[in-house]
Order: sequence, then structure tokens, then C-alpha cells
Amino acid sequence: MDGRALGSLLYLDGVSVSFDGFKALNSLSLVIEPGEMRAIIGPNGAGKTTMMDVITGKTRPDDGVVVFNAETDLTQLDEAAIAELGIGRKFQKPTVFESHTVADNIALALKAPRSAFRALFHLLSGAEKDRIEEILTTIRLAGKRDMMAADLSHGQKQWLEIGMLLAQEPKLLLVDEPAAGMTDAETAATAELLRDIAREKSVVVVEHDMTFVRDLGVKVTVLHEGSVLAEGPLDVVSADHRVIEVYLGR
Amino acid sequence: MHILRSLLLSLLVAIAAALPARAADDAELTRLVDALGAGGFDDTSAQIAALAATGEPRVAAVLELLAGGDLYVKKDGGAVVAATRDGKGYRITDPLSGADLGTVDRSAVTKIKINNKLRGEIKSALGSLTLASTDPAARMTAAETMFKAADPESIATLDAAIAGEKDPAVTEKFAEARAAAVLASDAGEADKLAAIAILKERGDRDALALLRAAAAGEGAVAEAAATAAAHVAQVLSFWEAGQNVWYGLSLGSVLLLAAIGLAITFGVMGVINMAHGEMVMLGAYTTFVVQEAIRTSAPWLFDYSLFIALPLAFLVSGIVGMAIERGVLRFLYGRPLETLLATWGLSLIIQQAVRTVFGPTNREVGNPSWMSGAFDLGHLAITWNRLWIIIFALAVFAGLLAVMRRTAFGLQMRAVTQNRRMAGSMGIRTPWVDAFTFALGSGIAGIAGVALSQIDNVSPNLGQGYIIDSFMVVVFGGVGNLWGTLVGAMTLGVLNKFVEPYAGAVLGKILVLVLIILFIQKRPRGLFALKGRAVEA
Amino acid sequence: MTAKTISSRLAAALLAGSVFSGAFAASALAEDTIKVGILHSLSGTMAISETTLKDAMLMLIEEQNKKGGVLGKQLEAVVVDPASDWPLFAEKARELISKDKVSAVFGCWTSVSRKSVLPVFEELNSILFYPVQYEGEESSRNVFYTGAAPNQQAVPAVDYLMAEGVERWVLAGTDYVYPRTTNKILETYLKQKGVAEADIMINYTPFGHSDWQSIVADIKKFGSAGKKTAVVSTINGDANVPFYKELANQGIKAEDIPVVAFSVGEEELAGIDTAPLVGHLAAWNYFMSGDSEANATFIDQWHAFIKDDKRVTNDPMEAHYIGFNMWVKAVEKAGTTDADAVIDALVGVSVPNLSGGYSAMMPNHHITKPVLIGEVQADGQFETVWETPGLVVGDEWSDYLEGSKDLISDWRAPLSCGNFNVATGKCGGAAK
Amino acid sequence: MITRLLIERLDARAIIVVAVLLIVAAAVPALNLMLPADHPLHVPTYMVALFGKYLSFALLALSVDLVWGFAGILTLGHGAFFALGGYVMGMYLMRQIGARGVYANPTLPDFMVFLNWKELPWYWYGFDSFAFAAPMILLVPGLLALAFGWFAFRSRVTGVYLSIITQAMTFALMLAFFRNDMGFGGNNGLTDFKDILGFDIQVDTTRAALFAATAAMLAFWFLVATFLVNSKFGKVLVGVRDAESRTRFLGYRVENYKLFVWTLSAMMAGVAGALYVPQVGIINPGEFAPANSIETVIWVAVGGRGTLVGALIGAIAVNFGKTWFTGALPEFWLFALGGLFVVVTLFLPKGIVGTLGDLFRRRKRPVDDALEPQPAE
Repeated sequence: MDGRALGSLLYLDGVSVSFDGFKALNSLSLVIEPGEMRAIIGPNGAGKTTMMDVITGKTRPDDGVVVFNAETDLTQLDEAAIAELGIGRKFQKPTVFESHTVADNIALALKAPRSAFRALFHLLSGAEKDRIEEILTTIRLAGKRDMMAADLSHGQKQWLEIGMLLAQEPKLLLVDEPAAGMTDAETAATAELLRDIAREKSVVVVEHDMTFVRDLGVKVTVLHEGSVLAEGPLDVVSADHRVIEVYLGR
Repeated sequence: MHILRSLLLSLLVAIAAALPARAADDAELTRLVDALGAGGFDDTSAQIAALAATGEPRVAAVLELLAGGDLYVKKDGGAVVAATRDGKGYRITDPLSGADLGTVDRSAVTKIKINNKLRGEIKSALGSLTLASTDPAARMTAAETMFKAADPESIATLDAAIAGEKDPAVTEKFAEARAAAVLASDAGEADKLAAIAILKERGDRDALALLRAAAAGEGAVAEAAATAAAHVAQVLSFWEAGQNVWYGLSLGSVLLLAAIGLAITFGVMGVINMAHGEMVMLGAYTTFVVQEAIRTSAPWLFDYSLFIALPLAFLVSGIVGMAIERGVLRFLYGRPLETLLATWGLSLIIQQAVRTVFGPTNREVGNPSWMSGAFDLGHLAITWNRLWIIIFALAVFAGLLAVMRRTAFGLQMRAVTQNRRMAGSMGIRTPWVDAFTFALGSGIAGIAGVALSQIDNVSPNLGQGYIIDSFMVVVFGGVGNLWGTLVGAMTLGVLNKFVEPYAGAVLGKILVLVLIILFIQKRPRGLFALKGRAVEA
Repeated sequence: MTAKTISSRLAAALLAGSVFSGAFAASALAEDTIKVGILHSLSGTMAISETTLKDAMLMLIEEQNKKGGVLGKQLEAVVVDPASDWPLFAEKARELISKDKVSAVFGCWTSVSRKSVLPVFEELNSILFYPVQYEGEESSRNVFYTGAAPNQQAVPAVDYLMAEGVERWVLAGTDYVYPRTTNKILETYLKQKGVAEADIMINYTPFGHSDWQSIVADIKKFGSAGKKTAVVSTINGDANVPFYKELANQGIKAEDIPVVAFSVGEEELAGIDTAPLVGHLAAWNYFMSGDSEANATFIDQWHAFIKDDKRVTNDPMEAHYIGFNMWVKAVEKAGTTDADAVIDALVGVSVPNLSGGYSAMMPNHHITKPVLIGEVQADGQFETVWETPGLVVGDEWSDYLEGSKDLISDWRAPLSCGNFNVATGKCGGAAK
Repeated sequence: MITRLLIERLDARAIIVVAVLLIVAAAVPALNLMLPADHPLHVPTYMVALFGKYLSFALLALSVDLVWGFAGILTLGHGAFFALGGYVMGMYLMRQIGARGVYANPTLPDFMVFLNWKELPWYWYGFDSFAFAAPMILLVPGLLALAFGWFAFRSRVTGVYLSIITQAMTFALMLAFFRNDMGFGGNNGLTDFKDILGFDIQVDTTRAALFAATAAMLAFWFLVATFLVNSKFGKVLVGVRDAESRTRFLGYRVENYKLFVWTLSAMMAGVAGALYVPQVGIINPGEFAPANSIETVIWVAVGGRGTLVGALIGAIAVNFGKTWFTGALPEFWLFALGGLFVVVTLFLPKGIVGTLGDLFRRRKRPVDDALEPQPAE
């Protein structure tokens, strides 16, 4: 195992991915400390989603190192194994189980054995029910417990998905554009929610919305053409002339 | 047939005029011809031999008539006449002179029956009679017939013919026929060795058979024949591989034609179009209707019938396709699985409708003359219809590619399928693009039907036979990729034809299906899969 | 169908009213028809062949009704569509017999459909007339086989070709029971006649095979060995058109390699341009070109009934013609439509066939037929080039198959057995 | 624990369906056997066989609904599992004929005798005993499904690609079984059965018993299916259907879930085939035809996908329609059937059961989605 990863929660070094000749990631390196919250910004096609795909096992990198918790090589694992390690992911487009109730959505995400056989004879315990209630309260959907997820509003779906992530009890949350399609009030509430979460877990947020990133008030990494362009507090980064040129300036 | 016959007739008259000394006694000839009317097949056989033995050129015309089934016996008096259908009765002529004898009732004459064996005998009799024909093609045919006969007694005749021949191609054929005859005779070793060399040069299956027969004995001749046969067999096995490739491409082009419309309706639009085969069928039936109209009102246009049928088939299937899209499918976008259900229902309806209108039986669609027969390319036998179908399939493919890439409609079509909402907001009338895209796919299926009518049954079940293969091709090639469809079709075609000789037709097909299943495990999105994030969209 | 039923009942009522002028209550007689089941596929793959037979049956029934019906009652056709689906054949047969109470059923095409309905007819004790040539190896008390057995078609055809000097044989067929059995019989027969193993090539293709390039090329190759070669084709219906088109295109002429077919009749040829196929052969028990009075009448009736002068007639139609007339005669003879009585009455019944002679129902429930060999003509018709001097009795158990050479069938009392073993003297097969 | 499991998993609908099936299982044979033939309530024997066929189709439809309706696997090849189950049963019934075949050969079935087979192929061994054949009804389709699914789901073949290779599978099997060299009777298949478990297959009591067994078996599998879809397993399956990647990122091994339900469903289809064969009296390669599999999917769609009971209703309704149309409108029934499919897709997109359910729910639920933010794309 790569010694340099010691002490980090997530360690990416020299990761490259290309699709049909197009370099989606170009020798990308990134380190997330335990308990850290990080915002990642970058123009379209900068490689944000591909980076998430690599971390979560959806895409195998052509080259490079991806280490979780300083001990596990993520490039050798599939999505399910990585999820079980404690990495949760929220998609850009809210993805929930539309034909299940809100409570069932959370119940399916609860940390529990994932094998098909166990699922067949699984019965919801009292502790699990309490946990579901707790999460529903956190994501402000307690009153919509028995509603079909399909009938939720867009913002509520975003929250439900975050709630499902929480239910997984991950060590690291990857959150892709959580504020997309939300009203200003909802955006602010989401930022608050994420800050709450970040007290216990590491969070990586990919976001376009500058107000939102400012609300988060965390270290920012700017991606461009598949590699890191700049890193630091938002004020510092937004003053960087290269960043202004490729992203903020446009 | 008729042209050939009249040509021969005039030719023979000319020869007859030039050689009055050889003219047999007219009365004797008439007696021989009239004798044809009596007895069974064995008698007829003897009578043909007697006629041929006269060496009289006019006999050739009579024999041609006999082979064509146009010789009749008058019930009254037993005279043999040539007869052609004329309304309710027959117009009869004298078979030797061609003089008009008026018309008679159907019951007044009986046809002189012949069978295959007699047809063969007439052919070889005509062979020796036409060796001296002025038409090189006729001499070639005669030489070929004599080659097949390999009769030692014809060596002298052939020698004479070779001496008088000026056309080198014909001389070669005569020499080959002579070689075949020499090998079958008891000629000397040198002669036979020379004959073997000629046959080795010819190098086809017939020559191989003769050489193998000659190799059966012992001595220098047998040895030479064996070596020559081995050589020929080896060369032929190379050609055989080539022939398999050709068959494969030809099968591939049929698959391509069947699948290419589906590559649009299913591949580009995502409609699981189970009525695709019925669009092909409608195209084939359009061809039938066009040919039927031509047969009754304008027979001279028959050779152009396919050119007339092509645009019509495109229109018929295209309009039906558009009606389906406007009437049913447009309510189902975003629910691809339900398109399966609806199009399946439509395919049942279309099939039964065709069955009701045209009847359940096969309908005859003829091959125009330029699509009949075969020619040799080296030792490859290339049939014209297959060649044209390959060319046609590639032309359709190229045309479709051009429409997709080069026209405004193609651009709109791609825009709509990639991002409907965006295309709509840019002012593209997406409903009409959908309708025309589906019509285009259906129309192309229709013109595929025109081509398939040339090699397959035209029946209400026509489409059913192709639907599964079409889906296999599109999926194997990669949904949404035209080039994938082309490569997929050709690969499956060639694969099939290389497996078939070893495994047989049934097992071969099973193997190909299993290979497709395994291949999809390896490449879950087909041969030409789109990679990257676009897939998820 | 409903319209037809109503009109036939109306006709019956009118007839009764005029003939018996009130002696019978017209309404009572109108109810009292004899029902005849027609079990032919009108959709699916077999519709192509079977629809014609349904029409032929309707015509025969109509003609019989014009003659006053049977036993003074009108006949009523009950048409169902088994849709080329074999289990559906059994279901529809049961429906015809149990629900519609038909007196006899005319139907099926292909052995599998017959095998599917056979237990139903035996269980419910009804009568089936099967009009298509088949592989034999069966004899049921409830089935009457009016099509040809292999000895009425395949064997004479091979005899003819042998007499014509053929020495090398291609046995090409679709991979199902009829070709398999026929080819087994022919193979044994040919070997008995001294044909070497190397001179026989056997090839099977799937149903609806449409790409014949390789196989035709193989045939061509096999045929270029210097010996006269012929193809014996048991290729099934749909696959024939592309097969013949490929033969024509690859230039295989009948003089070089003749093809003799057992499943290609006038109806199949109607879908092909036959000019390049002149001289290829078929063996049947009836040709439309046959020169008899009965045939001419039959063809005229058919054209009038179907309202199309171009429609052809074929061998299975003749089989239904014979079968139907036999049934009518047997019912008249028995004086009832009761199945047992009719089954017993049928054996020995003799009716005119369309080739100018008579066909008789034999105790093995097969019929006597002339065997005709015809050559394809340019107009899509066949011309008879050879025929058996007399009638041939259908042989249900082939003499050329090991399992069945000792079996005979005789449904007359006292034997009344479909598989009597003459070697062991027991009914019930070949107990070794 | 087990009682709680059962109580939680079984809903009112399942109990009603099972009750109805059990009543039918008892009533139809009773009405057939105990009433005289001219009684107005008498069910004729041909109807018993017909209903038995419908119910085995219903079981097949149930198995398709399980994979298509709940796991989102559009199978166009389930007919293959049905037919394999049917062939297993056919082989057992064939061996039961024994020396009563036309050639009286005690071991070889008739079709082998007249094609000059000398001995029984090894894969026919054991089928003379029901104790061997019965597990094979589950094992043969199950193993094929396991092997096929293991490859396909691990390679993540999805959507139409999966549908088409299931179609290729059944098509290949059809061609294979058509081959006489396979030793399964070729095109003719297996037929002319005499008895089952020692009872004459043609007598009314056996038919009635077969019918009752089919209805009971359907009830049993309906319970199994209900248990499955109401469990967490079933919820994961629906999750896979609606958002496969979400399920994966939650840590579920989608391929295992799919493989389990796929194999189970194949076994159900096999049982359906095994019950079908003795009632219709024939099994032949036509059952493998891709068209049959497509038709099964259509039954499910007509009844209502993802509702379980819809599969039953769809299968019975369409097949009843087919029986009626082929008798009443022999020349035009395809128009009626085709028209039905088009009309159902256009006007009842959720099938009969789904549409009824919607009507019911709409009355119950208040409309509260007026103030929703529009999604930004």
C-alpha cells in the first residue's frame, strides 16, 4: 500500500481516465482528511463526475492510485464493496426509489447485511424503526413518511437521497450538486444540513452554485480538464487568475 | 428462348441454302418427323437418334421445338405439327418449313410428351448439329455439351471443328471437349497425357471428376491423372474458401437489408418495433402488385419492374409506418416496452390483413432477366441476383448514411433523438421529425422487401422469418450505430457460412446464436458501443 | 361463419319446406343438421397450405348439400382455427367433438398436428380424415389416411429415376419426422438395390430455411462426380421457393441434376417462376393437369367456388375429395353418423378419384391410389411422365424399417388391430 | 418469528387470490365429476382441460411478472424454461408408456424405434421414476437460468441487450430441439401419453386431479411470490428496477439479487410447463418459439405489470379470448387479438389491474403537488 496515503481518508494520485481518446481525468491527485468537508468546483467537462465514478468503483482508472482509509485500494473493488466500506454517493440527478415510500427508501439504505438471502427473511427491528424516524426528522420529511418517493418535490428528493446516504452510515459522503433545482431557502437549508453532517463525517461536495459553496465555507478544489487547477479557501481560489480565466471569468 | 429459336431457324435455313447437296430427301425427312408422334418415350428416343443421324440442319429446328414442348400430333391423320396457343385453340405450322397450317381446336391435337432423359438426348443431338453454327456462343454451348458427353466417337468431329475454328476461346472449349473424349477412349499414352494437361488447365469440378476417373487405373496415364487431380483439388479448395466468403457476404447483405430499417426505428428511435418484418413484407407485396400490373398491361416493362417497385414500396411501407407512428406510437414515447406490445399487435393485424387481401398462399414475383443466372469469376460461381443484392444493400446503406449525415432532416433527426427538449426549444418540430424518422425506417424496410422478394417466398409470413435475425444484427452491432449494423450483418453472415459446412445448417445457426450470447457478455453493448457518460443519459 | 351457418340452415329449411310440403315441421328439420368439423390452420405458418383445404372442404359440403345432403339432412361445416399451434389442434379437436358434436373431422397438416389430436380422437371415439402425404408408421382406428404413405410416393419415384439411369442420390429434407423417416426408408431401399454408401448424400435443413447457397453448391459438387445424380427432396413447403430459386440461379437444370419432390405441388409452384425449373419432378397421386372428366368438373367447381380462375388444385385437395365422398358413402351405408358404425362401414368403400379411376378404403385405413410422376412445365403445371400401371395400397408399416417390417394393420373384426405383429402373432407391436 | 414473517408478508390481496384459487381447485373438479352431464352447472371435461391450460399459463405469467414487473428484466425467453419443464414431464410420461407404444418396445419411445435408435440415450435415464423427474422439473430450467444469469448479470448485460439474448437463447433451444438427432422427438415432440403416477391420463378423474393440482400449485407459487415481493428482498428488486445504480451504490450486489429471482422464476416457469404438458397431451419445440415468450410478456402487460395478480388475470383473459375468437371468428381473430393489444397499450397503460388500482387510489389521495419546484436540467 502506498505509504503517502497514511493518515488520509481518501487519497488519489495520478489518476487518469480516457474515453475514446478523450482524457476525462488527467493525472488527478487529491487528498481528503478524516472529518474534512471539501467543495469541488469546475466548469462542465472538468472531470468532476468521472472523479466520483472512479472513487465509487463505477469507472476503472487507466492509471493511478485510489486509496481509502490509508489501507484499501479502491480500484480493485466494485460499487457494492466500496459502498460497504463506507463511501456513500449522491447523484447529480436525484435518484431515489420512486415506487417505494419515503420510509422504505430509508429502510433500504440502513446499514445492514446486504446479502440476498438475509434480505429475504429480514424483519424491521425496533431500533431500525427509530433510526428511520431520526433520519426522517433530520431531512425534514417525517410528515411524508408514507408518501411515494415519486410524489416528492425535486428538492425533497434531493434531501431524501441525502437521508439515504446518512442511513448507510458512511465515513465519506460524495455529494454531487445537492442544491441543483432548489429555491434559495432550500439551498440554504441544504448547506446547513451538510454542515451538520460534516461534523461527524467527511464530505466531498461537487457544486456549481457559488453562493452555496460560500455558505459551506470550506476548502475548495478547482478542477480543469481532468486535473487540479487550484486548491484553498474560496476567496483565495477565486482570486487566482487561472481560475478566473477558465471558470469564474466566463 | 424464342429469339434463340428463330435465330437458329434463320441460321439453319441459310446453311441449308448454302449446302443443297447435303439436303436429304424431303419426303424421307417428313416421314421421320411424323414418326415422332407415335409410341412411348423409348420410341421417341430412337426417333430422335434417327433424325439426328440425318445430319440435316433443318432437323435442329424440329428438335428445338420438341425440347420446348411445342410439337403436337394431329389426332386426324397423325401428322406432326408445331403449335402455339392461340385463344381457345392452337395455331399450327409445319415444323420443317414453318408454313402456316391454320388454327385448330384444342382437342384436335395431342402434345408429344418428352421427359428429362429425352431433353438430354435432344441437347446432345443438337450439340453435334450446332458445332458448325456461325454463332460463337452456340458453338461454345455445343462444345460444352460434348465435353459433358465425353463420347470417344466424337473425336473425329471435334478434330474437324478445331481445324476450322478461328475463335481462340471456342478452340479452347473444343480442345477440352476433345480431351474429355480422348480420356474416355482407348487412345495412346501420349494423347492421353496431353489430354490430362488440358483438363488440368481447365481445373474445374467436371475436369476433376474426369481426372479422378482416369486416375483409377494403373500406369503413367493414371499417375499423371492422379497428380493433376490432386493439383486441381487443391486449387479448388482455395476457391472454396473464397466461395464461402462470397456466400457469407451475400447472406450478410440480406441480413443488412432486413435489419437496416430496424436500425432506424429501433436503434435510433428506441421503438421495439415488432412490426418491422411486416414492413418488409409490404414492400415485397408491392413488388408483386407492380409485376402483376406490368404482366397484364405492359409486359415489355418487366425488366424494369423492380425500379418501379422500389419507390412505390418505399412509399407504401413509409406511409403505413407514418400512420403507425401518428396513430399509436407517439403516445408511447418514453415507454419503450409498451411499443413492443403495440407493434406486436399491429404486426398480427397487418399479417392477417395481407392474408385476407392477397390470400394465404405464396405469390409469384419473377426475377428480371438481369437478375437471373450466374457467371464465373475464376472458379467462383457468382449469381447475378446475389451480386445485385449485395450492391443494393450497400447502396441503401450509403444512401441512409448520407441522409443522416448530410441533410438537414438527418441533422434534425439526430438532434431530436439525442435531446428532444433541446431540439424542440430550438424550433425543430419534433413530432414531425419523429413521424418522418419512423416513416424513413419503415420505408427502407419496404425497399428491403423488394430485394428479398427476389430470393424468398412472398407470403404473409415473410416478415416473421427476418424479425429475430434483424434484432440480433442490430443488437450485435450496437444499438444506435449504423456502422455497427453493417459490420454486424456482414460478420454474422460470413460466420454463418463458415460454420455451416462443418456443423450443418441447423447446428450452424445454433452455434452462431450461442456465439452472439457469449459476445454480448464480453461487450454488453454490442460491437460498436458508445462509451463514457453518454451511455447513462 | 355465422352468416354461413344461418344461410345453410335457411337453405335446409327452404328445401324441407318445398320437398316435404309440411310433412315435417320445417323448424325441427332446420335444427337437425349433420355437423362436419374442419380443423385447418387459417393463421400462422401453416395457413399458407391449409387455408386452401378449408375452402375445398366448404366447397365439397356445399356441393353435397345441393345434392340433398346426407341421410336427408343438410351438412353444416364447423370451421375453427388451430393457428398452426400444435397443442391448440388438440384443444380445438376436443372442442369440435365435445362441444359442437361434429360427426367427423377433416383436417390437420403435418404429422405433429395429427399426433397432437390423435389421443383426443381415440379418447372421444370420433373420426378424422387426414389428407396429406406422411411418413406412415401409424394406424389408428379413428383416423383415415387419405394422403400418400411412403410407398405411394417416395419409393415409386426412386424407381422411376433409377430406370432413368440415376446412380448418385442426394436426399435433402427439412429436419422433421416425415423427411427423416422417408429418407431412412429410401436409404435402406437404395442400399438394397446396390447403391454404395458413398453415392448417397443426406442433408437436413431447418424449417423455413432461406439461404440455400451453400447447400445447392454442395449438391452441384456432389453431382459433378461423373455419375448421373438426382436430388430427392423432402423439403417442407416454405423453404422450397428459395431452394428452387437458388437452383435456377446456380444453373442446375433438370437434365443435369433432376430434383424429385414430394412436398411440391401446384400450389407451391404458383409462387415461383417455373420457366427455369422445367423438367424437375414431383411424385403425387393427383395432378391438376390430369385428363379426366371428374377432374375437369372438380376444377370448374373450384374456380366457381373460389371466384378466381387462376387458383390451382392439388393432391391434398383430391385427398379430401376422396375422403369426404367416402365418408358420405359410409354414412349412407351405415344409415347413421354414429362413429363406430361409420368406422366399420368405411372399410371397403370405393369412390371415384380425380385421375379417372376408383380409390378404395383398405382395412388399414389407408386408401388405394395411382402413383404419378410429373415434370414441372413452364406454366406451373405438372405433366405426367410416368404412372403406376395399377393402384397402389398405402403401406402403413414400412417394409424397409427394422422396427415395423413385421407389423400389419387390419381394423376389421376379428383382428381389429393397428399394429399386429405377424412374427409373434400378437397385437400390440414388436415385443422383442 | 415465522408467524410475524408470514403476517407481515401476506397482504389481503394475496389471501383473496389464494382463497379463490383453492375454491376453484375444489369446485371445478366437483362440478365436472359430481354433476350429470346435462346439469346446467356441469363443467364439461374439455373445459376442465382448457381451464387447466389457462392456469398453467397463469403460472408462467406469474414467473415473468416476477422478473419483469419487479426486477425490470424484460425476458423474451421465458418460454424456454416453460418448455424445458414441459419436456422433463414429457420424458417422464413417455417412459411411463413402456411397452404400450405401437412397437411395444419396453424402453425406447416410438420415435426412437422407427428412426432405428438402438438404445436409450444417457440423458433419458432415470426419467421412468417420478421421484427423479420431479426434482428435474425444477433443476433443468433452474440450472440453465443459473448459468445464463450468472454470465449475463455479472457482465451487467441490461435492457434490450438482455432481452435480445434471452430471445437468442430460446431460439437456439428451439432449433436444437427441432433436430431429430437430439433425441427428443424432433418436430413431433413427445405425445401419446398413457398415464401419470399410475393413473390413466385420459379419464375424467385424472384430468380433474391435474386441474386441482395446477390450481393448488398456482396458489402455492402465488404465496411464494407474494412473500418475496413484500420482503426487503422484493423492495431491493423494485429498487433495481427503478434505479439500478442507486441500489449498487447503497452496497447491494445487484447481480446476486437478479440471479436469485431469475433462477426462481425459471423454476416456476418449469413447473408451469410440467403441469401444462399432461393436460394438453403434447410437448414439442414450438413451445420454444420466441413468439410464445413475447406473448407471455403481453399477458403480463395486459393484466398489469408488477402486480402479481395482474399476471394471472392477463394470462387467463388473453387465452380465454384466444379460445373464443379462434372458434367464433376463425378468419378474423387475429384482428381482434392484435387490436386488443394496441387498445390496451394506448388506453390501459398499466394493464387491467394497474388501471383499476389507479382509479381506486385517485379517489383516496388528496392532490398536494401543486407547489413544486420545477427540476432544472
